[in-house]
Amino acid sequence: MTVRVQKEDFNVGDELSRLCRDRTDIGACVTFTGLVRNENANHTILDMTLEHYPGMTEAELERIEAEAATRWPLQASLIVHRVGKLLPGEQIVLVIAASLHRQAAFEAAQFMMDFLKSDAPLWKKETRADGETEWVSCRDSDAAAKSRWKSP
Amino acid sequence: MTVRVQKEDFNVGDELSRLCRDRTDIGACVTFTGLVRNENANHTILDMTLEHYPGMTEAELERIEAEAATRWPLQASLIVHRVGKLLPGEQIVLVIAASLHRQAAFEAAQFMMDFLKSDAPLWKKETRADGETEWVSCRDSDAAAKSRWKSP
Amino acid sequence: MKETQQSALHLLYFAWVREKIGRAEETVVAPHSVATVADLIAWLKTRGPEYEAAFARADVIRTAIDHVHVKSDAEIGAAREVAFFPPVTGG
Amino acid sequence: MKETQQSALHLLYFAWVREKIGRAEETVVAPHSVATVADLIAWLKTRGPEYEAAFARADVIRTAIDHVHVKSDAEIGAAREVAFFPPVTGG
Repeated sequence: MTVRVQKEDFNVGDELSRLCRDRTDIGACVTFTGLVRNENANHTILDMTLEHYPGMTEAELERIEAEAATRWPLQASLIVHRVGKLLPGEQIVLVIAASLHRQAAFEAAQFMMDFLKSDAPLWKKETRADGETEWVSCRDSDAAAKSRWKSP
Repeated sequence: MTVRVQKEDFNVGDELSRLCRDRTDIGACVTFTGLVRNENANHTILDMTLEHYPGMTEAELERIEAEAATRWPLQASLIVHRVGKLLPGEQIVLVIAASLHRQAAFEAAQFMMDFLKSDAPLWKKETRADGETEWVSCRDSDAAAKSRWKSP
Repeated sequence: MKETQQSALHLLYFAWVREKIGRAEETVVAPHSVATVADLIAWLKTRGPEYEAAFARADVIRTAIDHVHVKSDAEIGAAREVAFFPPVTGG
Repeated sequence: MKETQQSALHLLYFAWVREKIGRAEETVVAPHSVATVADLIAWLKTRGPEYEAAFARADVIRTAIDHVHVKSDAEIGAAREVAFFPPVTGG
């Protein structure tokens, strides 16, 4: 049960080893990594800057992780989100969920990502190939993704 | 698009880097790792031996991976399954799915695991704490997990 | 608008709300008549064209009181920090 | 049971099917009357108590012809390799 907001890159293998390696009580471990693509909504992206709300972002991520742990029996979990300027190909976010069985691990990881996308105070501003900078619009599909998780 | 059946352990971070690192066309990467637990159906497990059908196991994994690629736009995918004797805490299986968006990556990874569990010719025999060896029974929930993926 | 106690409030702005207002934070003393988030926004819009621009589409603005998401009818009460920002787009 | 051409068939057994029969593989020449997987299982069961034990619950046995899963009514036809095994439990 850890959350981190950081400028530095993360290493998925290292984080996964730290959480799951040699543990004999974990049957299934799911990782989700989000990456900066060089294209968004038909625009070529040169870079992306992530802004956050220090204090609240961490609090929201902790709330989301804790909520996941009440819904699924999680042996371990992690949320890492980067902030600052990122280039295409760079890693943005990492979510890990470990449980006894695969269904719980998959669902918990998806739940954390869906809620992070809707609730964690983070904003993306992209620099396009024409030099324009633009705040990324939220996607309707993210609200829909969150709404499928009914209260338990 | 790769499948491997091997005795050797794998490193999730290395595999993930090889597939996704510095690629600017991938937005979401999901990994699933299955581990040997020290307990199954209320028995303490000392070790587990994975038997497979050389040739057919690889063919089935390739078929499953190809089927996933017809259902979701996958930028990269991987299935690795270990065989031979494994101890609690050791890694058994790795599935990776990379796509533009998270929903596709999550669904493709789950799809590959559900079909692997139902169709790939692999069998587990466990050694229990009392010295008994027992072939693991298939779980009804695995058939149910597969059946939720209707034909496209 | 109900009467409430007048006290200093720390305001934070993020993303394009911050850019439109031209500052990241400020401390204000709102009039007694400001009881809810909606009241606070209405009052802020009287403070200049930059606030009017930032809150022109008040329905899309999200608000947090002391790090907790709230709706526009939430009471400000004894809040110390109120933040305004667009819909989030992380992940 | 339809008449089919008689030819050598490579049989493979896995997991507890292998253990009950006591061997991992063998080559057999089935009689002309053996046309389908079900026919082949019925004929194998006549070959000794170890086969009877392995195929006692024929409904749980899975079959693959030349690396492809098939049902018990599948024709053996020109198959080169037929494998029998329990429900799979990998992953």
